[in-house]
Amino acid sequence: MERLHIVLLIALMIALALALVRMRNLLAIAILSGVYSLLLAAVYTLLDAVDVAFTEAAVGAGITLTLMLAALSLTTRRETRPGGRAARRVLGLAVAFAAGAALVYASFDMPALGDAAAPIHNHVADRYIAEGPRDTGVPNIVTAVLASYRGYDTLGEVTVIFTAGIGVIALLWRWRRDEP
Amino acid sequence: MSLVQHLPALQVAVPLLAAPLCAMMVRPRIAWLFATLAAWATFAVSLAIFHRVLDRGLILYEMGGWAPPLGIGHAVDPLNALLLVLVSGMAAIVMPAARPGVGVEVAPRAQRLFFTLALLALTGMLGIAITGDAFNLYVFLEVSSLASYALVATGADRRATTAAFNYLVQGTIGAMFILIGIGLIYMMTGTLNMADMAVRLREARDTAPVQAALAFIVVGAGIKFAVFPAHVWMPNAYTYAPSLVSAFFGATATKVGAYILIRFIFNVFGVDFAFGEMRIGWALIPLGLAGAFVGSLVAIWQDDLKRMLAYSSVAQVGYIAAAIGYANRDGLIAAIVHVFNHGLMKGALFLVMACVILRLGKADMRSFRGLGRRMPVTMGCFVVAGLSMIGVPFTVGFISKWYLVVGALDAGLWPVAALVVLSSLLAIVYIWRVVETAYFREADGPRTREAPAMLLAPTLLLTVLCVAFGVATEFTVGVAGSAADMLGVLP
Amino acid sequence: MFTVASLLVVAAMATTLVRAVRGPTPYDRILAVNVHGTMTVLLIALGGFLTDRPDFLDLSLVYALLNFVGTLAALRFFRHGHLGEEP
Amino acid sequence: MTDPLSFLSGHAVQWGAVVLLMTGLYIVMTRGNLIKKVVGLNIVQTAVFLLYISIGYVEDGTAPIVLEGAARYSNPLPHVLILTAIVVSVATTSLALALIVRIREAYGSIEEDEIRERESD
Amino acid sequence: MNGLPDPGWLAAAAIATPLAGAVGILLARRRPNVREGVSLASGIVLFCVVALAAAALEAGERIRLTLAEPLTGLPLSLDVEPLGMLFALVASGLWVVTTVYSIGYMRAHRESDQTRFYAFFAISIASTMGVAFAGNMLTLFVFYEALTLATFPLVAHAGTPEARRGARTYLGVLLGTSIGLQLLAIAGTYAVAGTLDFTPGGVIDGEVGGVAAGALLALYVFGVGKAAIMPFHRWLPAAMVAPTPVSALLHAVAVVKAGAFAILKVAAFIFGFDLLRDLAMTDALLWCAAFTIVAASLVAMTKDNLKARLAYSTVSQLSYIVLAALLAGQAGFLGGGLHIATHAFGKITLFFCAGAILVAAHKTEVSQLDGLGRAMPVTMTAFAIGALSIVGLPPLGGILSKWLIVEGAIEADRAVLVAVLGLSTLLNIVYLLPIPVRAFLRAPPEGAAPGVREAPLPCLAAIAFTTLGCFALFLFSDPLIGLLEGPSGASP
Amino acid sequence: MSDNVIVRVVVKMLAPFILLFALYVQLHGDYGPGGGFQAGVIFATGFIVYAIVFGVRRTIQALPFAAVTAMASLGLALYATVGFVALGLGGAFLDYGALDSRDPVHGQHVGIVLIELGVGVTVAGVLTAVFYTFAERRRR
Amino acid sequence: MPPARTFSLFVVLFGAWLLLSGHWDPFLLGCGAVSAALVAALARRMGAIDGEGHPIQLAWRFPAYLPWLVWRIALANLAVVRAILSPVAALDPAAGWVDANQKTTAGLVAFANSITLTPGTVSLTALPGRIHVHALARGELEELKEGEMNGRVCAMEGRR
Amino acid sequence: MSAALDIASWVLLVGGALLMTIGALGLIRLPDFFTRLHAAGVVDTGGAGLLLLGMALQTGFDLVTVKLVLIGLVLALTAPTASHAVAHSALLGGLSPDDPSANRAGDGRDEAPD
Ligand code: NA
Ligand code: NA
Repeated sequence: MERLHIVLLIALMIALALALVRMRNLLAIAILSGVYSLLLAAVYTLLDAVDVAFTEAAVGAGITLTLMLAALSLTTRRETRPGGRAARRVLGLAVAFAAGAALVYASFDMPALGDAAAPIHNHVADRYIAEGPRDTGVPNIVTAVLASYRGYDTLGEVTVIFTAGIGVIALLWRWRRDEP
Repeated sequence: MSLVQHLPALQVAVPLLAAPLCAMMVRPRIAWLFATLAAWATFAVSLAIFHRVLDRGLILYEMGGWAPPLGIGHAVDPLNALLLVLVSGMAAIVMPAARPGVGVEVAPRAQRLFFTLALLALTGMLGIAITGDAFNLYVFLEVSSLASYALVATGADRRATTAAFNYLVQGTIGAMFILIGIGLIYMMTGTLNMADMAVRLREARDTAPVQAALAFIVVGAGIKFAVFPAHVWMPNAYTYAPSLVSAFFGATATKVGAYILIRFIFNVFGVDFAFGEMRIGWALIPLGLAGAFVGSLVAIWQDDLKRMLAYSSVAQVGYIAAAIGYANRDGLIAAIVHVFNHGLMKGALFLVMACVILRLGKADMRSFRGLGRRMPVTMGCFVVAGLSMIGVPFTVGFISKWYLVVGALDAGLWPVAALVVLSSLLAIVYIWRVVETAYFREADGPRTREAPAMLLAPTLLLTVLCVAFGVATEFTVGVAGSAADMLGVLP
Repeated sequence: MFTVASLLVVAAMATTLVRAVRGPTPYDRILAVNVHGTMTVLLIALGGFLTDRPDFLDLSLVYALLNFVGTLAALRFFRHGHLGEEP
Repeated sequence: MTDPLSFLSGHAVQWGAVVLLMTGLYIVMTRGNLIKKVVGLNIVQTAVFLLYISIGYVEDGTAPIVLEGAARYSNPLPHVLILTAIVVSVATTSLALALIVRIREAYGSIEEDEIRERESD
Repeated sequence: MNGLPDPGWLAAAAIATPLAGAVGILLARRRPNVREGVSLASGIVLFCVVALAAAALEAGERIRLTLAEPLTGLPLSLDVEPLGMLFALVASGLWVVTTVYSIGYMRAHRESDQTRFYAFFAISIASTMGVAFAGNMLTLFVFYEALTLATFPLVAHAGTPEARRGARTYLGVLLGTSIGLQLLAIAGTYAVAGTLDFTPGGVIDGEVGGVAAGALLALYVFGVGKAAIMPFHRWLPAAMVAPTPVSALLHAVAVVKAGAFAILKVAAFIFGFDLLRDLAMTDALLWCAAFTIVAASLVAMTKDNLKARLAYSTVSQLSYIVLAALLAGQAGFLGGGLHIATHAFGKITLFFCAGAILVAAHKTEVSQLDGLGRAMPVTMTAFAIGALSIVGLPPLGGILSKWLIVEGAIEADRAVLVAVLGLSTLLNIVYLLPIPVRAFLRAPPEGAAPGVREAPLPCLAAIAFTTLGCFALFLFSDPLIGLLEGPSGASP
Repeated sequence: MSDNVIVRVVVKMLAPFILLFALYVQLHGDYGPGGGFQAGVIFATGFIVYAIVFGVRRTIQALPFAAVTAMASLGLALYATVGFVALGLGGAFLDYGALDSRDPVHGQHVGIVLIELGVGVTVAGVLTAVFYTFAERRRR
Repeated sequence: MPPARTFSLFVVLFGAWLLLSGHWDPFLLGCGAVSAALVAALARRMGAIDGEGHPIQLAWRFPAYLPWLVWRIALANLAVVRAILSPVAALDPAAGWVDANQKTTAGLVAFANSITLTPGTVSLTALPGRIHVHALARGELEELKEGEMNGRVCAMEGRR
Repeated sequence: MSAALDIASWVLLVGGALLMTIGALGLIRLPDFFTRLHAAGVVDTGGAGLLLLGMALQTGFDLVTVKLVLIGLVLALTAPTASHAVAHSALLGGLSPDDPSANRAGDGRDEAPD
């Protein structure tokens, strides 16, 4: 029965995304994109991805929103030139539809949602589930995979956030007194 | 295990650990020295790996002791060994030169962050090149990309910020497409290890998700690789970035995109599927040639020479894309060799720009007047590297072009060969405008001196390499040949 | 039982969103978003029960905390136009 | 594919993700406001994440945290991957916002068209 | 080789000598006398080296050497054969003469950047030697390109807008044709034949169909832009902005002959005469050459500028050699080869004279030369002799090669071509002979500046030498023909 | 916002709890959802909410900018160092099993705790630093 | 900021840790102690430990106040639900000042939040001595002005 | 556990969810910002409280209940504070409880929906 919830929540997300296309008040956009990520967190919970939901909630509501607001406070609150030229709109539509069409095409051969026979559940993941807690002594298999089996990815992930931090500081921190 | 066996891990881990350490070194000089040493150490590791790969073929390394596909592995073969040498070599050459330019452009207390970002970009590119895991590749792709965006934005011109932003947007879309592609393959195979993917894809190949995956990865890598018409981010990014950043990225960044394309097309999907069933050659060759023409033509009209070089890169990327599209041995050799060779020449040319900008503040056509006499060594380097760009014999450019043409002919694509040489003629125009201005027009700007030795030495070194590898090619062509053999194309 | 309750909560969330999108004042939006946050806290908790893993309430707790922080950030921005300046 | 209804419910989440992806792409490509572009980019990213998480879901499974008596777990690997990807997206967003602030300081605007106009002055 | 050095090194030394000279010139840039001394000395040494090599070749030695192998299976190699030896002898011999002439000319003209001038001149000669001794088409191409690039600074030497424009055309056409067409032809040859070695009888015969071979041939003929087949001849008149010594040696001898030489090599050693005779494309290209011969002569008639007229004359004369090569026969090949030498001596004389006139009288137009014969009798006499050699009057060298080419045309049953050659001779007379005639027979114009004297002595010495050479070629032609036909002669 | 008593008092009460919760999430990632990244985010949020109400200056006084940037670096360095230590102890890079030669599973656990700590410290440091950076920038 | 309060905060935090954790092995207990200490120290640095930030004095009598508050909230909920479901024209919102006799800031906050927590009334501004309240129905405002809630919160503060 | 507990928790859950829905409805229906504030109160107190209680009844007394209580505490602390903060800011931002028409028009910084 979770499926109905999931579909409804995704429908809400789509409605919200479409509303974002048209809205011009940037503050409202920032706040609503926080809501958007919250809905997503709920969907993740229902899809059994609790760790991901946790992260999405923390990030979307905690960090992204705050940073967006901070950026808005340093820039502006309204989109003043909405729409853009027709050519750009046509190009945007074309790209969006091309990507969408490719994925919809792909979806016809995709395993259905929740299909336990799908290849991804029967090649590597089954071994994580079977051996992960024993190999690492960690009952949260996500943590086991994240920190140990694919700990190298996580090292990369930390490097990514570190890079962004260094980048932001290098770009915005006022190094000299005379800087604004 | 001896240290030698850990080389593949050290290749990434050394610059990775060096980055946070560098960020903590408050004194700019120390940070720079440290970053330089780290870059050299990384280069040494890459040379050792290269040597070992030539010695014994494929090298595998299991991160965390978990054997792939359970864990993440590094896999080095001649193809990425060469890329590792190129990337870390460029860093080792450019990093020492970074001090004079950075000292002018970046506030003293922020300089260590500049070097940190450079190390991170290096880490990211090496990670992409060395990893055997598709998702891990995406992670390191983002490491290098984020560092690149930030580095581009440190350029002095205000347009650097918009350039970096556009780079970020397009780069992120590209990365997302790659991520979708990886996800679709993962969906059908259950694995993220590229070698394992290749094996398991043989059964799942004719499914719609795999076909879509190929499309997404080609488009995504195409954006990172700046293949026409997805090149839009590149000219501005390389124009307004600090010159040394342009030198490093101009020589390496798009190459990494090419590598991703080659790796996925040939290793993961396989030639038969990619070229036989999906016919991506039909996209790569026309787009590559279009890029070659458009890039060169636009380059001709540029007054800002960094911009000219950036557009020239659009053209060079076009050649690589087209060569991949031939799907034969000579084409692949052309692509791989050109990845390396173009790195050398573009690196040298951007370093020349760095020299000129350091002395004259900008690198437009006017500031080049009479420069042949005032900065003879710098301009000498420009001429030689420029000749290489044109593809004159005795330079690396000629070697690349030779394989580009022969590969096309081997594939029975006479018109393509003709278009390749035709478009390469345009390089004469844009390079020679500069040469003529520098040597046969009188200077009307301020008096100036030759660039400092710290900047001149790497420029000269790269220029010499442009010639050296144009004569002695067993290193480049030989390795590219064995890489091509390994990638399973027909001779 | 959780299903019915959670579907009702989803419906409430959808309704609240209308206010968040329509405004008209920024305070209406922030209020709606804050209420929406409370609903989500409960929905996530219910989701834990729905999927038989009620020990994921940490997630709800996090969100309850962060929802508050977000609301304050938005208000702060409105009053001062800047997050950093002294009050 | 035999039962259209189950096919529908089996792919609805994926299609939802596709619609989100398209919306996000559309925003990125057509909106000139840089903040809005970033929002669009975030939507694109979330769509991809949703796609990943949806393929990791197992019917009648539970979250991949060891539980007495649980027979089936959802696939932890997509979760791990998307955790990493979310971090990447935060990183990208914060860097993008920093760039936007710099752009605003340099040009007095964060609208693409206005920036272009001011560039040509 | 019983203790003697491998004669292959002679070929390498022929390239290295001028390069070393260039280095020496750069080192001596602050002391003009030393610099010119180095230049002259390296010219003399080079000639000796080439002469030694010629002797070795006569003695039946195989002079070959592999320099490097940048492309697998495609080495950069030198392999001396008689035709190349003839070219090298002419070019290196005339370099000595031209150096002497340059010293007088450049000093009298007070040119700037003389160091750059001499250095690139030396590099150009080195490249020419490379072209002459190339062992395969790739090597020839490599040195051919080097020659283009090394001559660019010489053409652009003056740095005036006009010079820059001329140099741009020069480089554009030469690099454009060589990279755009010739390289394609080379790659195509390699793709079908798997080798680029110069092989008597050719390498692509039997490897490829007629259409493809024809296409390749066209790519070669037009791709060797230095052979100046119309419409790719524009660079040659454009190059006349260069100082006269450059025009004299490079654009009457080294550069243009490198083009004609390359065509001869391609015809004989890449295609082979048998294949060539069968190709329909050969016919078409013959007509192109014939057209160029006539059309360039006609254009030459309209030019009042002396150097421009000489340049178009060169365009016309180069097509003689191309035509000779495409005749695909023994006589034609011989004639073409000899024409490299005979035209070289004739044309360099004319250019030397033109330079002398410029230096001494500051005149550049034909119409300004009235009565100049009285002030500069030696120069104008030499001009007359050079012109007559090109027209083909015994006892001057020109008749020799021209006759052999006519013979080749007859051999090939191409009467029309014989007629073309005849017509061309008439046109030669029309555009060349009026110059000395005006100089000697017309009165100087009213108010002409008095005090015009002969050119500096080094110039006159050089002019005298080449003029005598025109006679010598006729009188002592046997060794040359012997060289081309001789035992080691690789004539096809 | 500190002129609003209600907000001021509630935030003063809540901020320590948020920080504690962050540390709880950090250390219980093994057993339930959460881990270093989430903990880092929440930790940073604790400071951010404080800064929102009491101003950045006051927050920076409590937790200086140099300290948060150092945290960012140290966390990443800690992670990489664990990798190197494993390598030094005879395992592969990041092979935590090598951290305890007698009980690899315990080694794994130690390694996981350490690297999660590295993640948390870096994320908290970076996000706080980024927030400081934005907040300290003056509008122009 | 007396050390006693810091220690009290430490104890409260450690208690919260134990409630959250549910794992009672020595390692995690140790972690809990260290965490609580660290946070207490940080809170001290931040100046968050004072009568406002750590109003431990209110906690003792809070249980006595709670049931009454819950009951008030329940009633108020019903009232507001009725208001929402009835026609808009029937609404009679009002705003006005209510006396607040708490001696401490924490007490004032408790009163103000109690007002807000009760549906139908919202505190708009809290000042020492009085609170500006908005009510959905005029009757609610009048009831607040009568001061029962005010008195109960004051009682929770105790006498000092 | 008994059926009675089950029924009780069912009633609490559905009741709480209904209160949430009604609160949301109020958010839509009520005419201006200040009246909407009270609808939010229903969601934060009645809705959240009943739902938490209903869930708590489902689990008996264990760690889950503790966490539910903690959530309740946090909500009880933050929800009114947030409502108050919004209201206070609105007041400072120019909205007036005495002139509802002004509140519908907005404060000039944020216009009608786009
Ligand atoms: Na975890
Ligand atoms: Na209330």
